Amino acid sequence: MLELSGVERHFGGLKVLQGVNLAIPQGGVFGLIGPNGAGKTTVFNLITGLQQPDGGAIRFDGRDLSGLKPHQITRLGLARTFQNIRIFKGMSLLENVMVGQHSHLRYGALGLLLASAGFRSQELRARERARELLSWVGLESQADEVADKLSYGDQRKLELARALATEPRLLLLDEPVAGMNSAEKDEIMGVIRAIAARGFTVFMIEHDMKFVMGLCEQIAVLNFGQIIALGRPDEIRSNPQVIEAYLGRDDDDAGPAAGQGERA
Amino acid sequence: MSTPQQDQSQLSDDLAVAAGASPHHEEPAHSSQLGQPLLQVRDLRVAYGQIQAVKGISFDLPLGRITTLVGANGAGKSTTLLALSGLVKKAGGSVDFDGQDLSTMAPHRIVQSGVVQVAEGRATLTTLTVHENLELGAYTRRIGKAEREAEIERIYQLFPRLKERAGGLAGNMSGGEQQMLAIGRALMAKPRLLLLDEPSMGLAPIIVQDIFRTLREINRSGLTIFLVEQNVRQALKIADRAYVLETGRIVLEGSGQQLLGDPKVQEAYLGH
Amino acid sequence: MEAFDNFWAVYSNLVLTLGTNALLALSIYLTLSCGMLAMANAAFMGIGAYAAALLTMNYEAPFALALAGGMAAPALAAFAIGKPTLRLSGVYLAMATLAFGEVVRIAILNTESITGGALGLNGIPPSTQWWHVALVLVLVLFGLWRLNRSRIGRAFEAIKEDDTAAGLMGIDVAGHKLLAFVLGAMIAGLAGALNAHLTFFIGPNEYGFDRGVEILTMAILGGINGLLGPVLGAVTLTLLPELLRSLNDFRLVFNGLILVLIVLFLPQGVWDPVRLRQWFKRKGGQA
Amino acid sequence: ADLKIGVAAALSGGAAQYGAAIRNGFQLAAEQINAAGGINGNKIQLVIEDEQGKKEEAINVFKKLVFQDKVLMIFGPTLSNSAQASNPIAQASKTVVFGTSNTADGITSIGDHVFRNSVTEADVLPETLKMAIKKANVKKVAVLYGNDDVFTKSGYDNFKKALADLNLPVTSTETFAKGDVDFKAQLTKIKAGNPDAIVLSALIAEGAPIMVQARQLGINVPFIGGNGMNSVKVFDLAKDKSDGLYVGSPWSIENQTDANRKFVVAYTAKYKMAPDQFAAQAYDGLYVASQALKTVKLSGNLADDRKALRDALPAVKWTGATGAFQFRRASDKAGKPAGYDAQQAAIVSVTQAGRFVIQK
Amino acid sequence: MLEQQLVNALSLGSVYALFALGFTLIFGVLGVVNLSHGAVFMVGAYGALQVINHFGFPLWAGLLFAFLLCGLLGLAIDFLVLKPLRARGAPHLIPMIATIGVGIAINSAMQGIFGAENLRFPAGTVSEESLTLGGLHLTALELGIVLLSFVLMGALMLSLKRTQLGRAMRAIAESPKAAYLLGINVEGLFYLTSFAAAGLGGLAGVLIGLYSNALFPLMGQPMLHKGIAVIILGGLGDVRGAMLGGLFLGFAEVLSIAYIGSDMRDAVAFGFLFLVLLLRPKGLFGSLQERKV
Ligand SMILES: Nc1ncnc2c1ncn2[C@@H]1O[C@H](COP(=O)(O)OP(=O)(O)OP(=O)(O)O)[C@@H](O)[C@H]1O
Ligand SMILES: Nc1ncnc2c1ncn2[C@@H]1O[C@H](COP(=O)(O)OP(=O)(O)OP(=O)(O)O)[C@@H](O)[C@H]1O
Ligand SMILES: [Mg+2]
Ligand SMILES: [Mg+2]
Repeated sequence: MLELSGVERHFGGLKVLQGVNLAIPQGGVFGLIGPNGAGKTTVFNLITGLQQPDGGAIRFDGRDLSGLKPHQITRLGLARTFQNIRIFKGMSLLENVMVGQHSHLRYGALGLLLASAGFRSQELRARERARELLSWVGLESQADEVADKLSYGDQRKLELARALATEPRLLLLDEPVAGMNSAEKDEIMGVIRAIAARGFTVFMIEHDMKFVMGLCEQIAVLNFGQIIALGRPDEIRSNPQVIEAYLGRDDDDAGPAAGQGERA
Repeated sequence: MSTPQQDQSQLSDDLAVAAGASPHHEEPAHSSQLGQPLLQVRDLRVAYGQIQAVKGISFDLPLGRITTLVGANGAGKSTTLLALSGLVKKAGGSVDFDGQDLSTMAPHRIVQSGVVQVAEGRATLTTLTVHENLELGAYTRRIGKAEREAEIERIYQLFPRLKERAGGLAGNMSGGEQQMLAIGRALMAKPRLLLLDEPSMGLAPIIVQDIFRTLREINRSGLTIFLVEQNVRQALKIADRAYVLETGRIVLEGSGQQLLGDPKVQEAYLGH
Repeated sequence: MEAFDNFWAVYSNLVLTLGTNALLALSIYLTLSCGMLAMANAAFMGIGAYAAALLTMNYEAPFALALAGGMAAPALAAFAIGKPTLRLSGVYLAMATLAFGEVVRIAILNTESITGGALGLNGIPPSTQWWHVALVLVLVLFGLWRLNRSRIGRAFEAIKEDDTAAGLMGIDVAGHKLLAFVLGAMIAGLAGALNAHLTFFIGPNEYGFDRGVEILTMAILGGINGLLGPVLGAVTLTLLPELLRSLNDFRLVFNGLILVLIVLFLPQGVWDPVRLRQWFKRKGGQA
Repeated sequence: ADLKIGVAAALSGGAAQYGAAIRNGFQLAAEQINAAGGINGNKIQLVIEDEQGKKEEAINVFKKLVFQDKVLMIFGPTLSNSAQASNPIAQASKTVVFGTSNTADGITSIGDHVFRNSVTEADVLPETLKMAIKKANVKKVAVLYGNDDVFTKSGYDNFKKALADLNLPVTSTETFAKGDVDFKAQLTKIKAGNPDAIVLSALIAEGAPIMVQARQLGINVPFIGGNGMNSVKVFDLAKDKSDGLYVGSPWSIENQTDANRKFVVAYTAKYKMAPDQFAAQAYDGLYVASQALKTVKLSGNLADDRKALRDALPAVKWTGATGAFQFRRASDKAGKPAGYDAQQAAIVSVTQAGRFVIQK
Repeated sequence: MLEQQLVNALSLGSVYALFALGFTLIFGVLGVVNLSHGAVFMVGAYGALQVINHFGFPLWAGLLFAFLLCGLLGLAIDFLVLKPLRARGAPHLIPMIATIGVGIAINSAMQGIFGAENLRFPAGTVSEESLTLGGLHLTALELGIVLLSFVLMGALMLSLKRTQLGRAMRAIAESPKAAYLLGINVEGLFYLTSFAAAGLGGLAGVLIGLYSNALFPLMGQPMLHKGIAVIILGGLGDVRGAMLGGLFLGFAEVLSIAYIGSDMRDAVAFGFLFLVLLLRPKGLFGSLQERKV
């Protein structure tokens, strides 16, 4: 459903992405891994319209995304979370999620001013939906708290709920479990599985191998701005190039992928 | 271009030197005995307004050892570290560092006395270049430019990725690159006690391995380390001593190996 | 009743100034609530005042029409400069909008045949009645209150917190910023139009830098966490010099110091619901 | 009983230096009048309020004076802009408002309760120009004025008209803004036109530096100044660069009439500084009003007393610090009779070695 | 005439730059648009005037006195107003509003004490005769202002760019928390900055007061307006930018007087500022930086 062909991106003289080709099929969970600074987040930035590619094309459901503003892309059914958490800290959890529903609320200026029936029912439905999404990630009990007070891990969950609120068909997650412990990772893994099961397609960046391998049907590996490998988790795990550049040979007991994959 | 996948032992040596574990490293004044407490925390309490984040914890950091503090999100780990560095107000308790009382000291004095922290979220200076960040790492040390540059060169050998981007603004670095920078910068201060808040967060597996390996190396050459981690398995593996923090209280303590084997820990933090 | 008549005779103008100042504070509140430090409100007020006054004086327009003109003219100006300007952020936006204000002021100074230049416009009929101001204030407050409780209010707040993230929530960031800017300009223009018909005279220097800063100060001082803040800020800042009248030569010294003290000791501004609630709780607890 | 007279003056803000001088003038006059037994045995009680030089404040102050303090009449406000806004209040409440410093056109067309003894520049500037032409052989001039201030701008308008009437060519017209510190760019441009004199409509804070900087650029032609330049401050501020400034005004510190000498001496003794034109006009203003008050029989009914004062005022003739004075009826926009302007002869003087020298 | 106008522009630009240096410094490090800087500037002029008038100080001593007096005033403002606001982490608009209050209080207090009249330095404090070089007129004072502003800029720039102290100041400007973690005495440097910036403001007050020859309580306000434009043009907090911004504004004003008409001067200057900001949103010399996502 999402297709990158020959995507280039430079920062000054630095070629961050060089001819990246990638196709994310509908349904399931797709992973993107690679060393720090390989350009993974940049891929997300290009897809969501925060940055423009210097070459190549990005298509979503066959539609060229070039020149579209972030909000237009979001309205096409794409949503994301951020590597450095970017929730709306001054707003309550519920409001955070309701912001995500912005483009799905349709009432005119008049309806708004007069608090028409349509206005009220839509607002009510949005509120209920927001509570439901918060409960998916296990934050419903804190719905009216200010988001700033959440711990790091909970902020990530909130970001996830907020992204879901835009009703995306494709969800981009940039390191969704960074800073979480394994119990929480398991929880999030469950949430993402549930999301995927509901028919959302998930495209995810993550350094935690246990997490990635456990969730993804397919994984692409980016190194120095180029895709160096693409395949099922077990293929990736044993790819010597990937081990060399990314996974490393863990001399600890648990073997390469699982051992150091506790977190990252 | 070089990848971090270089000669590991070479790297660790460099790191050890960079961390100030070399022979010319100053010896601590009082607790010169390995294993004697370098830092003693008693009944530390911190509150944010009404919320009690740390509710009276006590622990020791033995000289030359790695001590780790693990716990769930929001348990109060980062708060504890910030309190040690004097960045959040303590509601009570005492912190004794090698005979000095840190609990009333200004943050910059704490750093000057040798307690250096790599904070959560990295706190890199985004508007300064990578190189300038490293230069500032040595702020508390009155050393000449030549010496400083030599030490920065060692950090670069440790993280070649940083050398490639030396003149770039730190804010433009990828998440992982910033993490490397933060650690490198802390080492530039030649700490006597290094506080690390989730140093492996956001790093590629291969770098994580490097970091844990090098932490162990620096430690072997004499640096005392206090490590806060959610990567519990790794942390416990390298730790001499470990504490488990839950909602602001220490609920378990023991050696790293003991806790690794503890069923409660396994259940709560190590997963399957 | 006579006491009231007397009071009204002396203070009617002050009370009405309170009203128009409250409108101005609300106009900048609107852009602040969308995360923009836009300081063109003084200029928009001026454009509104001149447009309305010229309509009344040269075309003998009915008052309602003059007010409408006083809203439309600044709205158009805001729309025209909004698109390029609102890409700026923080102090840079403040500065660009201040610079726009200066350009407007100088344009008024140099179009003497229409605006009277530095001499201003004299003899504007005093058509503004107390209930005009009251009605307008109530309507604006109501409109903003409704806005705040809708998706648009949430979008403004989200943009204020983090406009990149807001854009990725499907919010048309540029569009909403422009909306806030234009609405703010309309309210400021309305305040200008009402004010012009209250004081017989308007001149270009009333709408300069100092007025811009004063408007901002009213809003911040009152607190921008809700609608009552800017209104209270306007009240405070308008009444303070009157209350300090007896201090004569040194009254502005106290005026300044009180400003500092409010900022120091009322972190959220004069209107701070959280603090008030705590305060009442404590009181209640004692009782 | 005391006679309550309101004074609205700008005692703080940018116009405070005029407001302060005006207040001094009134206080001096009130003191003298009261010391001499008051008016028909009644003492004058001044109610002085600060209007900050802002129109809203002026309105507030006027309302307070009219309705709360219940004064017989009001002096002020300091600036013409404020007067445009506040004088209608007095007019509507049938209270005399008497300006001593408002020179802009149209103030007295507000209504028949509006008086002023400040001579408008329309009357004075042609005299100043003629004298300068005569004495300094001026054939063409450059013009420099502050274009963002009512006072200097209306001064310029009057200069412009007078220059046109006199058929005097203008080499260039330049402007500056309040608060500028550097005028060399304008002066350099003026210098290039080689004028015989520079017509200057400025307040002293900018006017004095302009004279200094002109001399520094090697421009040594005379200056012809408006009302704002008529102050001994110019010697203080421009020091040895102050020579060659022509100013015209009914009042000059060097005017050696008895009334003026008495005023200058008393003022200097009381305030430890030399008076300026603003002080002199305020001083005379209160004397003019007191002449009218002497003829009024106070009834105790405020409205009646105010009306009586209003009716008595136009007939007053008085010779004070500013010389012989009487009122002249002004008309409103429609040409119907309105308030009262001042009718006075102007004295033109030129600065020489730190003094104003009256030109004949 | 063009040559003379260029000289005029240089000296006007230096006047603006001189004022803007302290102003931009305090923004650069404390992140505060200090709207009391105009008042501090005025206090410097009045302070020097007092000691020169009453104690017969020579000019250099007057300058030194103004520097110290204003430095202490800056410290007091920092200690009493800015520090408590920092301690509670108030967003940057709040200290700006507080400094408006401080400015009003200082301006009105000075007016209450010294009156609203125009004052000036005694004749002969500096020579007012101009040096004539090949038909160009320039006073010693102007020359001094031009040189001093360049020297001060150079010194500030060197110390900010090349030294640990300068790097530390930039670190603080970005994140006091990160600076603390590096062992930087953040509060100490805040004080130092407030002292130095206000001291520079005082120096500027004396020199510009000498230049215009008219001191009055509100003399700082018009300067403040221009100063804001200057530091924005140059890129906020950037010392070199303040200098270049000052010169840019000086040249824009003088050349528009010379070739467009003096009544369009401010329109041209501010129109330019408006345009510059649209084309370069961080000022002429501010570094454009993309935000990391
Ligand atoms: N705005 C920018 N200006 C200059 N260089 C940039 C910019 N943004 C990113 N880069 C560089 O591009 C490279 C790729 O960055 P990116 O954030 O995409 O990496 P990443 O793969 O997400 O890494 P990580 O896993 O550490 O998050 C990095 O070297 C980074 O320094
Ligand atoms: N600035 C703050 N204001 C209010 N509460 C805070 C603040 N910072 C942290 N907290 C609260 O204090 C508690 C402890 O937070 P802390 O950041 O120390 O946890 P942590 O153990 O480091 O968690 P994590 O693993 O997510 O980093 C949490 O409940 C958090 O919500
Ligand atoms: Mg990334
Ligand atoms: Mg933490």
